[in-house]
Amino acid sequence: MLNWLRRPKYGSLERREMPAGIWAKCPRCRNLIYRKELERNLKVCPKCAYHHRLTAVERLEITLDENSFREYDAGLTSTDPLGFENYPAKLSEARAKTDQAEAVITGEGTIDGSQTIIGALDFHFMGGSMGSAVGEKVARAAERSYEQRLPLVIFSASGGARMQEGVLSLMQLAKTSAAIGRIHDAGLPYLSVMCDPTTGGVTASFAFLGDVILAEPGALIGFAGRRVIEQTIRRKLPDDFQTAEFCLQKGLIDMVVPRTEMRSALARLLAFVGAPRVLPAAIEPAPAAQP
Amino acid sequence: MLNWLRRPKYGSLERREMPAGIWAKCPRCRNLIYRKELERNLKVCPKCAYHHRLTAVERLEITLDENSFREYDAGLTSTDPLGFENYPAKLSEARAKTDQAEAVITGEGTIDGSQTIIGALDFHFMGGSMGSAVGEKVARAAERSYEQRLPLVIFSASGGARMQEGVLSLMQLAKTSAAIGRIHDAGLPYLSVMCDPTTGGVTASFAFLGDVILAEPGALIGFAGRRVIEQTIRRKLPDDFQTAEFCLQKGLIDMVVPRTEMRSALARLLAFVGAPRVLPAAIEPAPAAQP
Amino acid sequence: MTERTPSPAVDLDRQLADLEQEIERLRKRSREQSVSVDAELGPLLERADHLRVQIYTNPSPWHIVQLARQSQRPRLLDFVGTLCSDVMELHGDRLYRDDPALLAALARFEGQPVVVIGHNKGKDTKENIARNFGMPYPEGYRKALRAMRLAEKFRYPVISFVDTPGAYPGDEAEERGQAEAIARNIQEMSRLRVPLVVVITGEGGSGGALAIAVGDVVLMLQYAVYTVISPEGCAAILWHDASRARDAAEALKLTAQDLQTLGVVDEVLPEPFGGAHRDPDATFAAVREALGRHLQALREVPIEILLDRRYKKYRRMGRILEQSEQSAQSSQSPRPLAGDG
Amino acid sequence: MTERTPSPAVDLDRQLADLEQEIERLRKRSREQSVSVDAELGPLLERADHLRVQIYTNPSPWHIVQLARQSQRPRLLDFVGTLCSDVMELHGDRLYRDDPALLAALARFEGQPVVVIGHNKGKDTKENIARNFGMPYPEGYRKALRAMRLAEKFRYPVISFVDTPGAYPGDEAEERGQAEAIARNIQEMSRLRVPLVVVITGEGGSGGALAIAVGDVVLMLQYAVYTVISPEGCAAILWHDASRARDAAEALKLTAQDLQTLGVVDEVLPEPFGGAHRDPDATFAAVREALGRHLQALREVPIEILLDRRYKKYRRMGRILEQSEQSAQSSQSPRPLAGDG
Ligand SMILES: [Zn+2]
Ligand SMILES: [Zn+2]
Repeated sequence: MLNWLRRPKYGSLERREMPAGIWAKCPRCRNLIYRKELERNLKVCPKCAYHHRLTAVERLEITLDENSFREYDAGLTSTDPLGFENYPAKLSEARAKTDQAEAVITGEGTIDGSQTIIGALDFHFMGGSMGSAVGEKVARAAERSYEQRLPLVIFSASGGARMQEGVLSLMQLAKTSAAIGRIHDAGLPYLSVMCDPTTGGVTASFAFLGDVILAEPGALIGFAGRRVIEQTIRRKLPDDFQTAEFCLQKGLIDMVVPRTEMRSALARLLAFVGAPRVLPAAIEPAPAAQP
Repeated sequence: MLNWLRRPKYGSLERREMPAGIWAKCPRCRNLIYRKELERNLKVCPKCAYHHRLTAVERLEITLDENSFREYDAGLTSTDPLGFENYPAKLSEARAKTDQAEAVITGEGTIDGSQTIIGALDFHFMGGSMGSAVGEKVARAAERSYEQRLPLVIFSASGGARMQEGVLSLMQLAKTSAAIGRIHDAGLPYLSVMCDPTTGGVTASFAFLGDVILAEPGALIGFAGRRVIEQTIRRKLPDDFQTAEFCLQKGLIDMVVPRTEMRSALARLLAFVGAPRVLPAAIEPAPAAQP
Repeated sequence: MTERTPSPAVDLDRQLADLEQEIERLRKRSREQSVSVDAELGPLLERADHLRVQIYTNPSPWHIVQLARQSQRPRLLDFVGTLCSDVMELHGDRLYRDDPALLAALARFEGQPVVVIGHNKGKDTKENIARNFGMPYPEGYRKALRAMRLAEKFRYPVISFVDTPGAYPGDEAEERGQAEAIARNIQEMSRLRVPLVVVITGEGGSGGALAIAVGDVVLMLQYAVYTVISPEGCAAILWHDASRARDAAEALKLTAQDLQTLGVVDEVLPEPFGGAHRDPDATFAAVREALGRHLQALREVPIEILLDRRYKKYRRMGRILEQSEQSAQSSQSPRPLAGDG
Repeated sequence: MTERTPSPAVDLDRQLADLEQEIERLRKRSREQSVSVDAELGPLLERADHLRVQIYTNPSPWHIVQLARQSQRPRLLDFVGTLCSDVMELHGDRLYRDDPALLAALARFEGQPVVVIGHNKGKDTKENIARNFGMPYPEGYRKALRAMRLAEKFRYPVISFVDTPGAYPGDEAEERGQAEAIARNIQEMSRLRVPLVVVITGEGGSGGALAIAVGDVVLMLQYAVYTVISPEGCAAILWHDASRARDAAEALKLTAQDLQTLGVVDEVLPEPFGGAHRDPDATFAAVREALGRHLQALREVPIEILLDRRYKKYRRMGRILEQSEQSAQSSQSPRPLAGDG
C-alpha cells in the first residue's frame, strides 16, 4: 500500500486491520501469504483473488492520486443522542482501533487527474454503521458535489444503520438520499462502489442510488441479513446469495471490478462523465527561464 | 343497447356482430339467452357474466352521455401503400361488415357530464388491427386532448398491427406512443381500457401507456400470441394466462371492471382527474320567466 | 437510560404479566378440580385492574410496542374507509406483480382528490397471510412510487399510512432489489413535487416504513412506534438475548413522544385511553382533524418552498458534534492532510 | 406487387436452390458409388456461380432476409468493438435481471462520449443460447431505457444497433410486461432529450426492434430487413402456409430500399457485394462515416427543435386517405352524428 494518507489522529493504539506478523493466512484459500506481497497486491490474495477488507484510509490511498486528497469534516462525530447503553464506550473503542473519528472519511481529490468528491466508509469502525455523523458527512459531500459541480464517488462498506442512534440513524437514509437526489437533479455524476460488506440501511439509501454501481468481487451486498432471511423462508440460501456476482446477474449493479482495476475503471468513468481535469504539475508547462 | 349512435355510413350490409335470432347462445356457458335481455345487460351473459365483444359504436353508446358524441376524422381511411395482395378487398369487406370506415372511431363527448376525448377500436374491423389510419386517428385524438386540455380515454380491442401495411403499421406504434407522450408531458390524464382481445402492437404502444389501465373481465391481454409462446417454451400455458385477471395479479394493469360498472368507473376517474364538467341541460338554471 | 435495571413502567408491565399468569392458573385449577377459587381470585383481579390503569396511564415503551402491534388496532383499510371517499385502488408496479401488502389508491379526503398509499396489514391470520403481514416486496414500493408519480402529474397531495413490521426479508425480495426499491422511494419522496403527509398508525418498521414515510409533515399516533430495528432484533444483536426486548424498547426511543423530541415526528395524535382500538372513531377523528389542518396549510405553500423546506427538514435530522479544533478548518476550508508515507 | 407469381429475383433464388440440391445429390452419389461426376458437375457449378452473381447483383427480398440472418454477418460486438473505444458495459435494469440479449454501454465514438445500446445476437449456437438469440426480455428493454436516461442526464447521444428476430415470446416475458416495456421505450425514445441515431444492421424484428429503434436518424444496412412480422409468420397467417415466406418477404416491403421509399429509413448504407460478412471492414467504414456525419449534424440542432422534428417525423409515418366529402368537416370541425335510435 502507498501509505501517503495514513496519519495518527485518535492514535492511541497501533493499527490492527490484520494480525501482525510477516505472514498472513488467507481466510479463503488458507494459504500463507508473505504480508508484503499481499500489501503490494492491494490486499488481494495472489493465490485465490480473495479481496481482504480495507480501511477507509487504505481505500483512499489506492484510489486517489498521491497527495491529492483534502479531507472534509474530519472532526465531525456522532454524539449519544439516546443515552444508549455503552455507545460512548463503543465509539471510543472504535476510534482507538481505527485512528478515525467516524466510520466514513470524505473529502476531495483526483483520480488519474480527474477531480472528484469522494467518500469511503470504514467497516472497521463499528461495522461501518451509519449514524448521524456518517449521514451528515455523506450528505455534506453530496452537497459539495452539487455546489462545486464535481462528480461524487462513494465506497460503501457497512453493516447498516447504527442502532445505537435509534430512529435518528434511520433518518440518515432520508438525509443522504435527499442529498444524492439534488446532485442527480443537477445532472452531476455519482458513482457508487460497493465493497465487502454493503448491507442494510446503506444499501437502502445512497449505495443503490448511483448512476453507475460498481462492486468488488465477492462483496456481500444485500438489504436483509442471511440469517433473518433463512429464518423467514425456512430454507438454506445458496452460497452465492447476495454476492456482487449474484447482484450483477439479478440486474442490480452495473459492474464487478477487481480491486486492482478499480482505480482505472473509476478514472475512465470520471473522464467519460466529464469530470474537470487537473494536470499533474510535471506536465504543466515549465515557467520560462529568467535570463 | 341504446342505439343512439348507430348510423349507416358504408351501409351496404346489415350489422352482423351476432347471428340473428331471438335467442343467443352464450359461447361460454352454452345457455340460450333471450337476445333482448342480453342487449339490456350490455351483452354480458346474465348467467355466467361472459362479456361478448362489442363494436366500437356499441362501446361508445354504452359509455358516453346520450347525444354527446361528436366524431373526429370519420372519413379517414387507410390506403394500400404496399400493394398488398387482397388488402383492398379485405378493407371493403370490413367496411361492408361493420358500416365503419376503419377499425377505430374517435371523437369527443361526455361521460356522466365529464368532457373527454375518446376512441374505441373495433375488433370486428379486420381484427381491430392498427394500420396507418388507426394510428393516425389515435394520434390525432391524443393531439386534440393536448390542444384542448381534455382527458383521453381509449378502448382497445385489437389483434395488433395490420401486417398488410408492413412496417408502416409498425410505425403506428411510434406515432401513437409519441402522441401519448405529449399528453403526459402536459399533465393530462389518459385512461386506457383493454377489452377482449388487446394483443400485439396495440399493447406495445398506447394501450399500456395509460395513467390508469382498466380492463374488462376475462379480456385477453398480451403481446405475443398463445400459440407462438407455446411453440417457443414447448409447454402448454395455463388457461388463465394473459387474461385481464392474470395481468392484474402480475401488476400490469390497475383494475378489472365489469362492463356494467365501466361507465361509472370512468366517470369517477374523470371527475377525479378534473375533467371539465358539462352540466346536463335539465339541471342548468332555467331562465327567469319574462313578466 | 443506560442502566440495565427495568424502569418502573416495565416493572408494572411484568407485574401484570405475572398476575395474569397466576389468575389463569387459579381458573384452570377451578375448572379442573371444580373448586371455587373466588376468594383467592378477587384480590388478584382487583390488583390486575389497578395495574392496567397504571400501565395505560403511563405505558412503558415495551407496552406501547404491544399496543402498536395489537391485532384489534385500526388498520389501513379502516382509516381509508372512514376518512376517504371515492376510493379507487390502483394495482401493480407495471413491472412484476401487484403486492397486496401495500395499498395505493386514488381517493378523496374532505372532497379533495388525494393519492393514498399505505402498508396493508390484516386483522386476522387469513388477511395477514394474504397481505404478507403488511411486509412489502420491492414491487409494493414500486407500486407506491407509481401512484406518487400520478399524484405529482395531477398535482394532488399524497397521504401515506405507515404500519409494517418491515420490508419483507425474503430471498425473492432481495433478488428483485428490495434495497434499491426503498432507496429509490426515499430519494423520490424527498423531491416529489406535491405535498406529502405521513401518518404512522402502528408499527413503523425501519427502512420498510421509511420507504413510504418521507413527508412534509409526519404525524404519529400516540401508541404507534417507529424504530430502526425491532426491539427483539436489537436485543439479540446487542445482548444475544431476544428476551431483553423490553430493555431494547426502552433504549431505542421508539415512542411517538420520544420521536417528537428527537425532531423525527412533527405531531403526536392522541389515542383513547387503552389504545386506538378502544375507541376507533375518536382515533379517526383525531387523524382527520390533523390531516385536514396540515393538508390545508401545505396547499398554500409554493412547491419550490415546500421542497426546500422538506429537504432542510431531513437535512437537519441527527445529532452531531463538530470538534472545535478541526471544524473551523474542515467545515469551511478543506485542508490537505499530512501524509506519513 | 399483388400478383402471386414469383418475381424474377425470387425465381433466380429458387433456381439456385434447385441447382444446389442437384449438385449435392451428384456429389453424394460420387462419394457413395466412387464414380466421377465431374462432367455432369462442371456445367452445374458454373451455372450456380452465374446465378449467385445474378442474385447478389439484384437479390430478392427473400434472399435479403437470408443475408440479414446470415450467421457470419457482423454482430453488435463487432460493430461496437470496431467503431467505439473505451467501452464500459452497463448491466441490469435495477429491477429484476441483467438481460444478455441486449447490450448497454458507455463508450466513445470518434473520441466523443456516447451511450450504445443494441441487440446482442451471437455468432454461434453457444453464444446465441447465452444471449437468447438476441431476443430480449422486458428487463433488456428496461436496461436500455436506464442507459438512455443516463445519456439524457449527461447529454450524450445514443447510438442504437438493431438486430433481433423480435422480443422473446415466452411466458415469463409476458408476465413481466413485455408489451409495457416496449411501449414505454417507444414513448420515452420519442421524447428523449438527446440525439438518437439508430442503425439497423441485421434483422429488425417488429416491436422487439422498434423498442430501441426510434431515432432522429434511422440508418439501415443494405441487406438488413425491418418488418412488422416475419415472412414465415405472415405467410402462416395469410395463407396458412409458412413455406410461402418468399412471397410474404416480397409483399411486406421489408428491404432497406423499400423502407427508404416508405419514409421509415433515412439512409441506406451500402454493403459489399455478397453481403456485409464478405468485407466487414468496408461495412464498418460505411457505418462509421454515416454515424459520424449524422451525429455531427444532430449535435448542432437545439434540443427543442430536435424533439419537435423527431415528433413530426414519426407523426408523418403511414399513408392515409381523407375522404373529401368528410374530411373538411371532420378534420377541422367535429360534427355530431345523426343517431338512428
Ligand atoms: Zn487466498
Ligand atoms: Zn354465459
